[in-house]
Amino acid sequence: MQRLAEFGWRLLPFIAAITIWYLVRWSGLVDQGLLPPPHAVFVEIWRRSLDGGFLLDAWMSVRRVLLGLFFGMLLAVPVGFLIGWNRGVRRFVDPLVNFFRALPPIALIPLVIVYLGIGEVAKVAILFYAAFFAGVIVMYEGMSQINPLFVRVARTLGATDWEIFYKVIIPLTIPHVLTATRVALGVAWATLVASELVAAQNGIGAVIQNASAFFQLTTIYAGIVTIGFFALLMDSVLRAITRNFLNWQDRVAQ
Amino acid sequence: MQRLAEFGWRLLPFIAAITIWYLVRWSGLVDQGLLPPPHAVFVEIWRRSLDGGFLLDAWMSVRRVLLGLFFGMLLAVPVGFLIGWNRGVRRFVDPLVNFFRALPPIALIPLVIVYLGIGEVAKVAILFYAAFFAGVIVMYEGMSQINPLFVRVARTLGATDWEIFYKVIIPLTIPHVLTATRVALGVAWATLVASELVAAQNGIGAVIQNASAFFQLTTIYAGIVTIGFFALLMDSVLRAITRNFLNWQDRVAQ
Amino acid sequence: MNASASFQLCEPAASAHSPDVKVQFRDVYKTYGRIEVVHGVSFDINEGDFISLVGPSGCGKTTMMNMLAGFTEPDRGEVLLEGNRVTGPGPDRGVMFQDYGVFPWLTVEQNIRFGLDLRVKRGMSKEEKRETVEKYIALMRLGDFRDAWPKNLSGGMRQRLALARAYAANPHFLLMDEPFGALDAQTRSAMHDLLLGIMQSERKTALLITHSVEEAIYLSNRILVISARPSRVVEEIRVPFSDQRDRELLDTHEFIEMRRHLRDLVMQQYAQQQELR
Amino acid sequence: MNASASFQLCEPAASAHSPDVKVQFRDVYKTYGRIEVVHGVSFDINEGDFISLVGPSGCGKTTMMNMLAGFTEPDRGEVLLEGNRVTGPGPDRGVMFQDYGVFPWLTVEQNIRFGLDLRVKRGMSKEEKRETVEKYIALMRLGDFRDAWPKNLSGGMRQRLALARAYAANPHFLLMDEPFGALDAQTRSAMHDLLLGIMQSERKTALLITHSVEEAIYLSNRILVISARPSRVVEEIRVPFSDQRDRELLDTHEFIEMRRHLRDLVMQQYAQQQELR
Amino acid sequence: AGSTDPIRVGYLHTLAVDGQIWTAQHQGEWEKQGLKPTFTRFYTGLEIFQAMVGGSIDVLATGAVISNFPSRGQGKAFLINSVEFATAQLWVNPAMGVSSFADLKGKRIATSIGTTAHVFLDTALRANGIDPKSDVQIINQRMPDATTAFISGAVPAVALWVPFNLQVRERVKDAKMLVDASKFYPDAAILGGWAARNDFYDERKDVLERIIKTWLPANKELIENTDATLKMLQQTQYPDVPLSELTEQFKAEKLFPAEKWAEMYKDGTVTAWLNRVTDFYAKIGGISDAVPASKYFDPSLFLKAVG
Ligand SMILES: Nc1ncnc2c1ncn2[C@@H]1O[C@H](COP(=O)(O)OP(=O)(O)OP(=O)(O)O)[C@@H](O)[C@H]1O
Ligand SMILES: Nc1ncnc2c1ncn2[C@@H]1O[C@H](COP(=O)(O)OP(=O)(O)OP(=O)(O)O)[C@@H](O)[C@H]1O
Ligand SMILES: [Mg+2]
Ligand SMILES: [Mg+2]
Repeated sequence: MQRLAEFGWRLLPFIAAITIWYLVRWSGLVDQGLLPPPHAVFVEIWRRSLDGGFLLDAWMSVRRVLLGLFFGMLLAVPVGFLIGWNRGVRRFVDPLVNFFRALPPIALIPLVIVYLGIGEVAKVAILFYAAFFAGVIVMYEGMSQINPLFVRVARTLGATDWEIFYKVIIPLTIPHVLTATRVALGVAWATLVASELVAAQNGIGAVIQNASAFFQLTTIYAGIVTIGFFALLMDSVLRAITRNFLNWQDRVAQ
Repeated sequence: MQRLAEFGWRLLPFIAAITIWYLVRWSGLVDQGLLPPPHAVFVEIWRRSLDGGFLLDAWMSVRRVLLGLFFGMLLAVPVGFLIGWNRGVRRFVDPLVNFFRALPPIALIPLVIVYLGIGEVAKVAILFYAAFFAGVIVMYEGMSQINPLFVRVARTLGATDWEIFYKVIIPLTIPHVLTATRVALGVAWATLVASELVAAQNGIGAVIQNASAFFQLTTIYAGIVTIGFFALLMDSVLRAITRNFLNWQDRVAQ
Repeated sequence: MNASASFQLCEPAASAHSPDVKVQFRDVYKTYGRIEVVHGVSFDINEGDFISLVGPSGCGKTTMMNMLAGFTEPDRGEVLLEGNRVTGPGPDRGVMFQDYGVFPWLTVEQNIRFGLDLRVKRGMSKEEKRETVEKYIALMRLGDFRDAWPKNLSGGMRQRLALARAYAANPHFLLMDEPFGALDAQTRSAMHDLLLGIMQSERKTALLITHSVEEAIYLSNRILVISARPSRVVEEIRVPFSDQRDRELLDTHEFIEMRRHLRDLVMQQYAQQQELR
Repeated sequence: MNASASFQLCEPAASAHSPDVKVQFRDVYKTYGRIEVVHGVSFDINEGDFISLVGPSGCGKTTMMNMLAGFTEPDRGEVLLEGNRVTGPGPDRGVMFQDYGVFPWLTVEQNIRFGLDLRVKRGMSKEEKRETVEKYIALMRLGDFRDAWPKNLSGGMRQRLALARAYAANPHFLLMDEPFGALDAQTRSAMHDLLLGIMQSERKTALLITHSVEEAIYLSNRILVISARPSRVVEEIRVPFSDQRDRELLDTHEFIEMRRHLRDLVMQQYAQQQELR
Repeated sequence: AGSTDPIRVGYLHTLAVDGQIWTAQHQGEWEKQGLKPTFTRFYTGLEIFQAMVGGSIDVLATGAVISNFPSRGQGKAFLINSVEFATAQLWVNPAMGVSSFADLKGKRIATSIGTTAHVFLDTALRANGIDPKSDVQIINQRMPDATTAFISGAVPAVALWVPFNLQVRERVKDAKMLVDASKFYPDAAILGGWAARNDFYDERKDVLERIIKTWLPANKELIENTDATLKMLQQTQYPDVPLSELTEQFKAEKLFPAEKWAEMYKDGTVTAWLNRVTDFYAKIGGISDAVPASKYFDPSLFLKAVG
């Protein structure tokens, strides 16, 4: 009973959102042709999933996002650390990071196509780019908020720079790594369509592109809903995984 | 002398980047026709600025980014607070935020056109969307890391919920507001081109769009460099403004 | 020793709420995970009492105070404040925390003023507020640091700042968790006399947690000796001295006698805790 | 009082570095912003010394310790460690901080083990490390909490944890900033005896900052009385008791005499600081 | 050629561009010519060219941009697919006060810059005495967005290509097609066709010839057996597009038998058409030293294949 209620609570926001969607449609505020009804969208998702192609598309996109996110964070974490930790590195890298993180992925597509081609590498590279720059700044800011007392304590116990880094700084920045990863995850998904502009044969972004080429609004919505769904799922998994890393924190919101 | 050296240090990363750019070009790794030389790009910026149009474009883009960022953060801060603060709100809003923040701005353009047209409002709305969702998640994560001791102290002094909110939570989350704003700033710039896809009449994104329609690489690079420049500038201003809000913190990196 | 009427509180306090009983702990239990912290504690605090808790480190004193302050709920039994179950913190009970909780983003002056600028104090005039702040800045000798941030204060100064903030809010009931631990002996006695003065002039009730037996006797009218974990009240000691106390009291025979007695009691608890292990 | 040879150190210490002089403070000055904290302090610490600093709250004791630990640099003058200017912290000087600095992301056991798992201890065998950890868990009586996070410890337990961590790393030179402030009298004496034992058996050097005059006398062979801010060394007191000390010492006439003398000195400084305001 | 040669082909998924490709595949023509193509689908001609320039593909099939990149020295055109006869259309919304060219003055027209639609729009406006630069405001949008903008009433006019006309017709009941590209045929025509990467063109002319030989029978099949072929294409390649719609799209393009093309290749008609579009790109897109069609378009391979 308890669990059922819990489940109901979880669904509530989505039920509310879908209700609003219906209301907007029925209110006649917008041309009905420009806003497919929710059930049509879900039927579309169902239909496309049944024939299998859509699931493959979803899988391709999820894979790309995961790869981009993984490599992006793999680089963002140490670079964020270095910027926060070493004044020389900060001076040199910080301006470059702030320059490059603002560059729009779409504007980079011509360059990516030319230099990296049209394969998976190119697509993942764009997601990597987006994830890296979203993550690195959160990491760096988190880094710089560390209480120096802990570093001092570690030093007096004889920790080397490297030991301080991985025994003090890393644990203290885990919460920030989590934040950074969550931000990067969102940004990576949001960049997905742009990345699949690069000769997209498959992927949800490609499905959306494709549908746009024929103005199939229902399919576009189906693609958007699917992206949101997978993003939500990955975000939940991420939080579940990392929850036990944060037990030591005294938090206002548990 | 000191200040001159400082200035030199600041320029160094850019000089290094430009040098690498030249080297790549000269090395013949990429077709020379595909990578305009830096000086050509700067000449292009200069030429376009002289005839005035480019400055107007830049100004339009800066204005859009500023507006989007402003309204985005204006909403992200209280929503981030609410999610972190109130369990009911969190339950309801958090899943929606995680769903919507992953939706690609490009995929949303048709919807924006339908509901908001193709004017400034539509463009700013996309930037608002991007800034809001990038910011809110950082805010929320920052919120939830607050040490409950301070909340307790305030309660025993008689603070109401609202007083705790604006006298304790807000100051403690200022660093996170800064981080969130910086992240949102980057994301807003990165979304600029997408937002100007709504109807590329003016703005740096439009310049890039139009140039890519004819594969004018020098102009594309000029646009990209300009975006990076303004993003960097705004980021520096933001940090300078907020620096004194953080004096109270004991930070590892000063 | 006949000066102190010592007895053990075993049965729950009378359920009738007499008007000058301010607080009742009634058969309170608390367990954290596998570890039982509070085990059937019952005692009363009367209006105007200055009550001290002494006991070995980690026995559960802070936990008890937190229950009264409204931050923790008992697992069993109840904590009544003026006859009502405590449900949350309130400005009637000012708390000075063991780890200070000085607000790092406010200067010394702003920290002290914090409580005064809240809605609960809207009746107070501006002038009055200013004077209160000035008074405590001076009393805590933080004048040179009025605009300093807490990160730039010494440990003892931070403790004094937390005291100033708690006193300035002027609660009816003061809960203090080792409030003088980081102070040198002289500053400490100044603080003692200040506190006695406040108690006297403003008719407050106070609960003090301390490790200094001397401090407990000097300040309180009743002392509860708490056992090793899980904590029970081992003994209640009534301090027979008048409310007008000064440093000379410390050298009186009664004082020294009482100190010895109390030390012995605490020592027993300590020994017991060691055996438990 | 003839038991203590008291004299004021005004001129810089002799510049020759004699082999058993471990630390030299030479005419050290330090100012934070507008506030002068340390004003021309000079003293030596010899190999094997147990030296205590006592002085009013906020006078600059922690600042001096930080200079020796390598966290702060003097504005003028120099702090020499074995003849070399101190440039940074090192594992030769173990520090127990006033605000503990217990690592919140490690459990009690992991905190104690932290120092042992560092590169500097690679010579130590696994078994030895395990034993050391167990020993301090037992000595600090944290057995029930070996897997607890610091946020779930009481104030005194956190202090004991910080002590355990500092001792377990086994530095040659121990710097302790009010290490026993949050402990009850009994735990405190246990800690005193533990510390004396360690000093004795392992021939360490120690610097202790404390507000307890009694503690300073009981533990040290030399005591420096620090003046009100800006701090100078007002007087150095040599403690004449043998290295073998026990609680009975506290009741001897010499001890009580010396305590009175020291209290008077500190009191004077306190009064002076008050006048300064 | 005894062995099979792998080639990488980029294409646009629209009947006017890939009709022959899939017909040839259905008939097994690629294997017959010893070619093993991998097809990569793109959304704009621009991106195919970028990919080809970057070396990711060898040959491509596209629309009007065939006159853009090669004139910058990137790629060589060697085969013309079709004339984009009526694929480009200019639609206006009378409800917003535009029902003639005269009404367009001072109004906003949405289109995708640099595409077939843009080239056509430029021609159409000039032919009606409207200066595309000063008299109207051309708004650059991706075609789905441009269509959406028109339907939702954000712009009163749109220059589009099929199949976007279907949505417009359906959603904006009184929308009016002002003109389509056929109006300017044969003076001006927008061609779609094939181009090869420069080095590929230099080294593998034999492969290009075989591509042409693959294309020839497919083109023939499309022209002579239209209904069946379209049905097959609908089933295999355009499952989302109803047959009627596909037929309509087919009508919007103009295919010629090989002999007719050969004639036009020879007498310079094709070159002239290409040049006209190239001039447009040179002017609008700021190509300096544009390579003329006579240099980037090589009719010889086709003529050789046709015999
Ligand atoms: N939130 C908590 N979770 C788990 N255990 C806790 C928690 N708070 C306190 N404890 C445990 O309860 C016991 C009593 O803690 P408490 O802080 O009340 O002790 P104390 O008497 O104040 O000690 P001290 O004099 O050292 O401050 C300790 O063993 C502590 O570990
Ligand atoms: N980082 C700093 N910036 C500015 N002022 C500081 C800083 N650190 C210490 N001070 C000031 O220096 C003085 C001495 O501080 P210190 O911590 O050394 O005192 P202390 O003798 O240890 O006092 P306590 O016994 O209260 O711990 C104080 O007035 C303090 O405000
Ligand atoms: Mg406590
Ligand atoms: Mg100190």
